[in-house]
Amino acid sequence: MKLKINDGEFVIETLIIMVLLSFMLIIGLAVAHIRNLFSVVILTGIFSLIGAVIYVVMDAVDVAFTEAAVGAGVSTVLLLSTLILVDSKEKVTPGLNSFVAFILVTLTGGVLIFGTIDMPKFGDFKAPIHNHVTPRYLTKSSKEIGIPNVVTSVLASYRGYDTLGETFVIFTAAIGVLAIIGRGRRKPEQAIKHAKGETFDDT
Amino acid sequence: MYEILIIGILLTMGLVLIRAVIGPSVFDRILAVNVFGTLTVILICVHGFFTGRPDFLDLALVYALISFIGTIAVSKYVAFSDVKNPIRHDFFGDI
Amino acid sequence: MIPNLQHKTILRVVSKFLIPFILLFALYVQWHGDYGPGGGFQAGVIFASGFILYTLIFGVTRVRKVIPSWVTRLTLALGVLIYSGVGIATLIRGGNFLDYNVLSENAIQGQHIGILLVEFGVGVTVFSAMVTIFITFAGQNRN
Amino acid sequence: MPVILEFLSWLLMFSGLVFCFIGALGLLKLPDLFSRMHAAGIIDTLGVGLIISGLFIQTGFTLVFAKLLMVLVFIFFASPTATHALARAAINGRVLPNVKNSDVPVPVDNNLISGETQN
Repeated sequence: MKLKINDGEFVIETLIIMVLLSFMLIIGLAVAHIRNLFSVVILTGIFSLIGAVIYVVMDAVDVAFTEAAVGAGVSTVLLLSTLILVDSKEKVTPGLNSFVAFILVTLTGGVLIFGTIDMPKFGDFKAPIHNHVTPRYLTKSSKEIGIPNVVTSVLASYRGYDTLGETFVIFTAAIGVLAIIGRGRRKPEQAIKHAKGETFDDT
Repeated sequence: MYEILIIGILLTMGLVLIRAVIGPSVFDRILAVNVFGTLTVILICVHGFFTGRPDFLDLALVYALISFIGTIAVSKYVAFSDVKNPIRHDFFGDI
Repeated sequence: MIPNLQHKTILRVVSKFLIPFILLFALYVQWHGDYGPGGGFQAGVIFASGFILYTLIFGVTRVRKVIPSWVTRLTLALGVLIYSGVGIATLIRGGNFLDYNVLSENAIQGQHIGILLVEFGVGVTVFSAMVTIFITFAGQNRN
Repeated sequence: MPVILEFLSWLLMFSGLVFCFIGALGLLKLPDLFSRMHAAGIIDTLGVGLIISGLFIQTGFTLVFAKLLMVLVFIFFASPTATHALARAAINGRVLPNVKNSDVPVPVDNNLISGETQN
């Protein structure tokens, strides 16, 4: 593995990220503009693709892998199966003054950008986040955990509690879906069928 | 050399993106997303070679394997407006 | 029309060709997560994608014959149980909660066992959750 | 690596890039959905195939070669299938080819077009 990045590589990676971020901006504007929710779902797919590539370029391969696995198939399919249950045309609610809203959004955005001025530069090795526990993870994980992928050792071992919590969140999500729309009230004949084992539907 | 290749692929992606945004029909958008996914696979492969670490091809493999699930789901949604039932058996109506 | 050929349309054939590879790749991601990118979450999602593809092509009724609802409900809880069970096991063997060092004589080997089991638990739960959510949503009738 | 192989590899990759670009131009300029699908087919087959063939020569026989081969095979299977499903869905959704300027009358199968879209 090489540790030093030469200037040409840095320039081209910055260029890739800039171009992809501007693609993302275009997609975002289009999503805000289009009223057909079905088209919006499709454009969201492109958004996820671009996000995965940006993660790859930034060397966050595990995050990119998650984005790819979820964004490529599952998220589109889940959004679509929701869209079947609702109307695919977005209703426009008239009323509020859009000019006031625009001023408010611009002000909030300005404050947020002002807040980022204080933050350390991207990739700065003197940033606090890189001096707290990260050196220990990077230098000692091969001795303490013994597996090559540091991300896995942080996720599963150093931060085992957090991952346990995340697993419980996913578990709770599935339980919630089952509880709300899982097995509605059956019609009598359907219940008989289910009891005989003739139907396998959950609904 | 890889730089030129990457810039070329980004340019191509931009062209495909225009088609995805302007539509006009929903099928054009689906087609553009499909092509965009293929170009993403190529970009990830080439970028892996560019940085000298082609171990990240697993990512390209994921996209190659499962990105067409989304396309099939949207095609099925447009054709039948559900994803529950099996695709049809008759000779012409099958997607 | 040839009677037996009309069912074997393009989508069915290609899906039947691709689904085993998707499942195999998910297993690779699951057990290779220590050495490359990936891990339990990604593996669970990819494994579920295989089943989602099967559902899209062959319908909810048929996928419920392959994997009935009681199986997904059982595995949904089983994954969390495996994860917490590893924590309880470490408590019993005299360590802290989720301190894998005590799982074996050798601390490094204990970490290996612990991480492998924990990732497996995450994978099982994520797979069952994705399949459950998708089939529950897709099986709804619009009214 | 011999110079001739290096040259061949870059030749393959850049011709693949050219095909990708032509396909994207076609996707943008062609008049109707079905001709655009034809343009997308160029990217999915020749564009991907040539670029990955170029990468094959760069890597030699390693694990990376096997992974690249799998990427190529899966794209070759999955992408045309997706386009096929899309074309079927489009015909089911009453999108017809734009044949205004064609001399040949297009045989339109009524079964195909007015096939009921309900299950």
